[in-house]
Amino acid sequence: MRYLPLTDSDRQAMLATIGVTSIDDLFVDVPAEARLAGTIPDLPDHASEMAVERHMAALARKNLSAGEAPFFLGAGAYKHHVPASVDHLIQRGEFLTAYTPYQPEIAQGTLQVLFEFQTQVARLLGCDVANASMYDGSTACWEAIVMARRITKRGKALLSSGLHPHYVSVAQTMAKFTGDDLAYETPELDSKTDSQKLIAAIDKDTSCVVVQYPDILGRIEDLTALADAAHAVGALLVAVVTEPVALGAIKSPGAMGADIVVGEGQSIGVGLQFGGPYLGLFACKQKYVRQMPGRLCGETVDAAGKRGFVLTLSTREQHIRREKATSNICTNSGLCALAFSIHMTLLGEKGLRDLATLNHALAVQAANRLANVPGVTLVNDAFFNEFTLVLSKDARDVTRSLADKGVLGGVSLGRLFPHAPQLGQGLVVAVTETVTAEDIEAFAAALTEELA
Amino acid sequence: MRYLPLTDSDRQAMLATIGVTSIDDLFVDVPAEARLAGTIPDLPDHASEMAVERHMAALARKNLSAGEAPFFLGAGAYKHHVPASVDHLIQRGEFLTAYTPYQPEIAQGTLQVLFEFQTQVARLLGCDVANASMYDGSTACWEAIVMARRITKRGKALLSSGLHPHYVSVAQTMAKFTGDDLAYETPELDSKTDSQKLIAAIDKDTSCVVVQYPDILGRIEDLTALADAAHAVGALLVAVVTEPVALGAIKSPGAMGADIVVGEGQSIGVGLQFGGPYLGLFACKQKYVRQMPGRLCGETVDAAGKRGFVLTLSTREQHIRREKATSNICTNSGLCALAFSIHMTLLGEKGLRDLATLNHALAVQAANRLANVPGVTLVNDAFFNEFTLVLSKDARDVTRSLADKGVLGGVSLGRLFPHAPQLGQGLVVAVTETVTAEDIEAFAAALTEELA
Amino acid sequence: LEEKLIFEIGSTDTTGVDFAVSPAVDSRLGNLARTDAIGLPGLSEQETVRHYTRLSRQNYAIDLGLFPLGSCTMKHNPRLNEKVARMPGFADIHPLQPQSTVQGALGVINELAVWLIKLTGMHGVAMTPKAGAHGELCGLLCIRAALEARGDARQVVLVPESAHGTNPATAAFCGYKVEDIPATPDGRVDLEALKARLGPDVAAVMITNPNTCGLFERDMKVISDAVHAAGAFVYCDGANFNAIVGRVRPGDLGVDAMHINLHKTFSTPHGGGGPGSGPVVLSEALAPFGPLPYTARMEDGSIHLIEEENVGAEMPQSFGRMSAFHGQMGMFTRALAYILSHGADGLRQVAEDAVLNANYVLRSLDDVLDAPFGASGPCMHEALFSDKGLAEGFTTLDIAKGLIDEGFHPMTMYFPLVVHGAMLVEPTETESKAALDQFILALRSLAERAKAGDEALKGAPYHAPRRRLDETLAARKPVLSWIDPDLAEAAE
Amino acid sequence: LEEKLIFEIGSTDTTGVDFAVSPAVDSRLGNLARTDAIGLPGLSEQETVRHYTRLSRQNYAIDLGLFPLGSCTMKHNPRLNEKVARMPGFADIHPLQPQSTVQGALGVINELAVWLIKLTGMHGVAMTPKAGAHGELCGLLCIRAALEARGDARQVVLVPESAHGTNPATAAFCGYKVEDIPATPDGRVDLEALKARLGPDVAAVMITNPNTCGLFERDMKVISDAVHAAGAFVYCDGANFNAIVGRVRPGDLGVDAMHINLHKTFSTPHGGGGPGSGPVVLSEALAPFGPLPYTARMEDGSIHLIEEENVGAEMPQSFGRMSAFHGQMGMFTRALAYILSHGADGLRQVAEDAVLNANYVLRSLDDVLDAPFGASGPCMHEALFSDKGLAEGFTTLDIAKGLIDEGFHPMTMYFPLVVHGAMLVEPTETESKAALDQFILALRSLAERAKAGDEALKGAPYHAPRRRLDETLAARKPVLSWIDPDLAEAAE
Repeated sequence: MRYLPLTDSDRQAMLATIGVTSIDDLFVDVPAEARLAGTIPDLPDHASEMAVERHMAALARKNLSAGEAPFFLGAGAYKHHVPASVDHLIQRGEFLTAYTPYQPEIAQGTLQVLFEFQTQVARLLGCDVANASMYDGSTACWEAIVMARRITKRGKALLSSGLHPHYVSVAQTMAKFTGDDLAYETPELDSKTDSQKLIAAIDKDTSCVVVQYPDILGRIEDLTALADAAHAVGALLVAVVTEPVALGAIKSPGAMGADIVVGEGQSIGVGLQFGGPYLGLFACKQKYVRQMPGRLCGETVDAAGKRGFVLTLSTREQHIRREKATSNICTNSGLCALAFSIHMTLLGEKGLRDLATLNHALAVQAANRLANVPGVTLVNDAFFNEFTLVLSKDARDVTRSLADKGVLGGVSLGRLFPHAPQLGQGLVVAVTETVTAEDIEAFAAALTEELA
Repeated sequence: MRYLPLTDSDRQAMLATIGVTSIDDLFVDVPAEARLAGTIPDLPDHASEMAVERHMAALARKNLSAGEAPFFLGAGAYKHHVPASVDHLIQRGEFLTAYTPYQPEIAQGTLQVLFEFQTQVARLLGCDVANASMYDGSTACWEAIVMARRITKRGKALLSSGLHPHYVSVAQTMAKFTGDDLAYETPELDSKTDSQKLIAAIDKDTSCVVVQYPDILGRIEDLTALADAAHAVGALLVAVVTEPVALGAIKSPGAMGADIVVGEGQSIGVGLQFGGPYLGLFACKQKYVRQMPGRLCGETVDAAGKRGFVLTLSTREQHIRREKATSNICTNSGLCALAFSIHMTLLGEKGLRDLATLNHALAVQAANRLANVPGVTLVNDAFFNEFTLVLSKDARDVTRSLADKGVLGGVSLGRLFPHAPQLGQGLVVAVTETVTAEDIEAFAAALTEELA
Repeated sequence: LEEKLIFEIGSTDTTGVDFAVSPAVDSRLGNLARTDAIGLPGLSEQETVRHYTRLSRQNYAIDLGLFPLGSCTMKHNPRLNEKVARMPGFADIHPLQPQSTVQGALGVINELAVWLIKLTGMHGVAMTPKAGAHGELCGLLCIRAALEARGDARQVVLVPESAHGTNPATAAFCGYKVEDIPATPDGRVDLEALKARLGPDVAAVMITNPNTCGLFERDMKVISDAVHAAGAFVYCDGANFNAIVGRVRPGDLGVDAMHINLHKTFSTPHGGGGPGSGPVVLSEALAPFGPLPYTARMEDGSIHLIEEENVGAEMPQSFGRMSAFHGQMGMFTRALAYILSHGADGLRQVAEDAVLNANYVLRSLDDVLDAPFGASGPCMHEALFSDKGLAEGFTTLDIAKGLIDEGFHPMTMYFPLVVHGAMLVEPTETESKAALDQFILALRSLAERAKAGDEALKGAPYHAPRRRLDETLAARKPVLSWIDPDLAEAAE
Repeated sequence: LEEKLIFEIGSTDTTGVDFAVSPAVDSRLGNLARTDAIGLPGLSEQETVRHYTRLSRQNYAIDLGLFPLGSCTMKHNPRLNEKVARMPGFADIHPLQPQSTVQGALGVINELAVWLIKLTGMHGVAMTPKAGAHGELCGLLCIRAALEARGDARQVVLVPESAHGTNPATAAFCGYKVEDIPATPDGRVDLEALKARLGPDVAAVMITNPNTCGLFERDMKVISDAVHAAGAFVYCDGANFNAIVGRVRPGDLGVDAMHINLHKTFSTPHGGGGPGSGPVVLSEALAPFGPLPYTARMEDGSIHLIEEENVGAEMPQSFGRMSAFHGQMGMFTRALAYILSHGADGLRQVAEDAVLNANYVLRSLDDVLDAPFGASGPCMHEALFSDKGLAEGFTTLDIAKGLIDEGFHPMTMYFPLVVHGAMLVEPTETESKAALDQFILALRSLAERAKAGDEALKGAPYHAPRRRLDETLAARKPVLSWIDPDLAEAAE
């Protein structure tokens, strides 16, 4: 029990100070029938660090890690190379083992990082302000819909068919209970998006249009017309970015008129981690800041006049407003935000642009190569680092067969849209800087074999 | 070139300040014929972090790491479980990227650690004082022989046949040039050591007797008689400990009369690392402290009267004494000493004793089991966590065959003593807390097959 | 101790990262190539390391000393857990890989789920909630789904006064009407008031046990029975599970749903405010309604992931997905390593030592600080004091800031709301007696100074990276992102 | 900022480590079981983490700021290298594993060796030396072996005044007679004096180039030719290789042996004083005499380790083993990662930027600080100043301690010995112009204060964990290990 410093003699001395004779005396308020006499059965006792490490390592070895195979999965989570210094710095005990910065005098490290993070995110997304992070992209997306309802006092949201289906699911789950009206259809395997349909559907009951950019099929298009159409009737445009690296190469949603931009920040600084913890990005126009959910860090001065940072606008938050809060969120993704901010600082604008350029170039090479495989058709016209193929076979089966051959070859639309058989031959392929020419060849070869 | 922060415009501005027009102007003192016009041919240009990491990972995968196989190697380097917190703490930038503490006001972290390390080492080895570490056990051993020469003004050292043959080699290499007279013979495969022979050989020309404990065959014995015999003629006893964990279970050399105790500290806190960096331990009696080589940290006070620590007795060292220094050593193994000290602090006396007890118990189990394999004889009577077997075949061939079967089954005496064919069937087997019952069975089974 | 902002020291031309040269291709970006300046400064790797290393040194953290923030359970974060979470087999796998390639990851989720179920005596567990408040949402969604399944449209959630602020916020966020239940003078839920309010419109009671006054709700089983009798469900806020783990199973007390803050009880690091992880254990009545995705161990030992595709057969009543993927995997690996390290015996010891440490603090200071519920029985894992008896004009805030100068993080201030000037001290089980004695000495001296009216205390902290910060200014004129002063000036 | 010693806070009963229960066996310890108290205090993991975290914060380090310690080359230590060194395939292999199981490790040694040979234009390299001074030993042993091989028993090593202290210490340790060679007024080796002293008794000249005055030895090739003509060898101290890597190959200058401090030029971290690593590149004349073990790539691509067993066939003239195993493997992996990251182009840039930064410092300060060799040509990677012109009673030490208060590590003081009150400033190539400008400003202000006789400077540092420490007391009454005050008192 290496984490418990009390010795038995300490315990005896402390019980004496308290004025009781045994530890059981401290649990007298527990109803007798609920007091457990001994350890819970069928559970093992404590183990050495070595034994635990070996147990966990044995489990880890049962997984095929992304670094061990040609790897082409995306669809909301991307494998990028994270510099070693990022992980080194986030493991500094002063960052790793700090709490929410409730005492700003001794939390300036975390607070300044959050202030820098907010600024980086706002600039990247093309917005005025950003918050100090949310759980992940999907929950940030739902919070944006709720925020649009608060701002517009309208309950109908139009979800683009290009929105990640899991994000749609999260919103639908929540809406079932809150009564929000969500319009959504599954996408079509077409190089054109549903923007025209969305524009046609916008009316005066619309709180917001939610559109993903690049979308679930990797398609990109100018959002200006959509923003204009929404604004024309007092609705908001909510843009969702699941691959922020894209914004090193393509226009920001904010610049195209989006009112709220949310996203998944995992791509920058945060590893794949089987889905979490990830990093919800949340940014908006200045005028909506007091309707924004989540923590905010702001600049101020201390009693000696020095610049300092504090959590602010907390009158929006649950610990002040209880049931009137803008959301129930308490925890953020502070450590992931730190990782994002460090990685972004290492990149800088130049590095981000280089990274985005490299991603795009490799994706174009891969798309060209894979489109040449017999039985494969490329859906996309425009894309960043992700595109959709239509195969001559069910793509879900293909991904499983490829995995057996040691190739992690994209995400099948069958996995993402199990109830849309018309999408079953679709395969979403992501290509980042971690993909080599050999990886592309290996994928193409395996796919050729699979579709033969 | 991510580690180089100067931009081209910085470079131009700086050249202007200096008053030259090009970087070449700063290399004018290099003879023209030695100036390289461009990059050195046949060497690659810079590479991304990802590319370098992949290259190194590919090399790493070509090795069979100790954790991947039943593992029984020792003979001067031991596999012990090092708690994760040790590596975390030594990676604190303030420890990792500091220099030798020449400016004590801003190096109290390193200095206090060294003071604590010195105390821990002295107590463990049973001596009054220890230095702040040496390169490794073998060089510490040689420095002890030289120190004994300085103290006794005699040039003849008796090396026990139980001394690690590589330590003997290092001493012989150096002695070739310094003219020291080293008496040494290869060991015999016997449960008895050569102590009686050594005692008989001690005379008034003897500077020191050098004995390893536990010795290269894993044997342990009381050193008191040897110490008494040496002291009787004014010679010193130098004890060498290559497995410091042993001293959690068996008497310290200091307590048995050794004047200088040196050792290899790798076992505690420092990984195997294919042989380095390791950690030379060096301790002695108080009266010899001014003859001790290497750095020393001592307690003092600052101008405000606070306790503090400084490097001290530097008048023994090369940067003050130049050719009159006690040794030419400049660098120590500071970071390894830190790792040792942290691991020792985590263990504490209780943990060290538990660890030693567990090592011994598993070693006894393994020895009993392996001695039952047909064709195997156990040499040792007494031992700690390492013992020697005599096989019915050449042990060097056996270790290679075992490796092909995925068992790293000890160190053959043929590898250690290539010119002593009479030892060719000897196998030194180390058993630490990392060995499981399954490992022992796997080893026994493979050995049974091999010797069948 | 002033560290400039990256925007003040970096430049958009500088980078700390190298990339291979991009192959030349025909762009497929359409007409969307980004042409505006983004304004993201870069630093070399050296400068980056320095910036964040220096910033880190302006933080207090559990690695530096006692962090007695009540209700937050700031215990030691073992480094083994960090190492385990970084094994490539866990850190470098994609949530949508074919299941055959992630059996170890699904195994971790399943193994942790089994521990949580057995430790709480419940029937099932929803692993996807991303934090405690997200877990509350999950629990209420299960309750709502269960009620709807029986055609029952109850609209009210009862929340005691002393609840965490997230409880009413969550209920409101789900569209419930929230009503408060008062506390008794001894710091517990007013059982009679609760019983009186129960009725056919009440969907659930959200209760915190051990509660935020640091006390165990003696009547918990009675409450649960009454709630169930009224056709409602019991949600338990599990933030304080640390006090009872291994000694009491919430399932034995009639709880229907409880979130477990893995970052509290099971020591996943707080990281300056997150990420958290809030799995929700569920009673037999609620388990069928839990969220997707879900793991299930098959008879052949393989572990299946239940998603939209196969939910029909496996879990038809699931209320659906509440986050994109499987939850906080990086926290699961850490928590499982922590749980396995302690084992059943060690976790029981955790609760005992946590409660022992808190009572030791309470009884070592109740002569100088008012303990409003000092007579209500032993406290659980936190000790509650009030500002009663401090000199005129001296507040809990002064004592908190004074603790900073003594080298400690302050306790939780002004919470729970039911106590005036509350100071909630949670030492946790990973503090040694020596550390507690030092802390007690410091807090005693501050209490004495505040009682004696030592004016110097009102200026504290003096020995921190910053003096007291002007929070009013920050809120009145919010500056939430960096504005280049040159541009700002030009704009004026 | 006082942290007690582990001996004051720990207890021998406390441990931060758990072990499986030992199986019961019959002891084989003979009569040697340890019965005395060892006196090793333990701490729980939490307390251990805190102790060392807090201690670390009393250190200055390259991660915190500029560290311009001349001749020490304190450059950025990339974290990639730390990650690489910890790959189990490198960190967790035993030096005596069968060679078939360590081909990757031998590959690292071989690949690094090839880089070192090509970068220096030499013929071979001895990889085992554990540090720079150990490398010097290695070089002299090679020279001695080569001389003995031709039956030549020369006894003298010539060392310039400005050499590192290790040079004469090494020569003396090997049994040589050491003689000094003076420097010229412009800070270089006195060529005529050297030539005059050469003769049949001289085994070697040990020379540092770039030298410790920060200058390149213009006559290096002439010196080498003269030394060779006299039948002796040229040993070059490679501590300053950082200044010329990629631009000049020592082999082209006639050097026979040179150690390379991997922890300087190739950035392996210094770790508070070590470990270092000092491979020695060797000319064709010396290479056959290098130490064991040795790696060689075979025609089939496999890499063989040459040890005592096979040395006869492969390298019969080797002088033998100088450390137990293969050298500092943990440093080789880091250095190789560093070298590959830079590549041939990047390493050349390293030298250029290092020299540029040093000259920038020199020329930005030579108006306020005396630069004794300012007229001797550009400096290489370090700038040398002296205390000439400071006010009466003000010294280099005062300026150094003043730098601490300005947030910098001081430069090297009082070295080289040939300059009075020397201040040797080595910024390295990993510092930005902004960082240099800040440093220059600070040093300028200190120089001005020291010239103006600002008495406050003599008390510096004021803002460090400690004020100036009493080194005389430490040396006069050495306290080298902790003595329990209770025991000490009882003994009195």
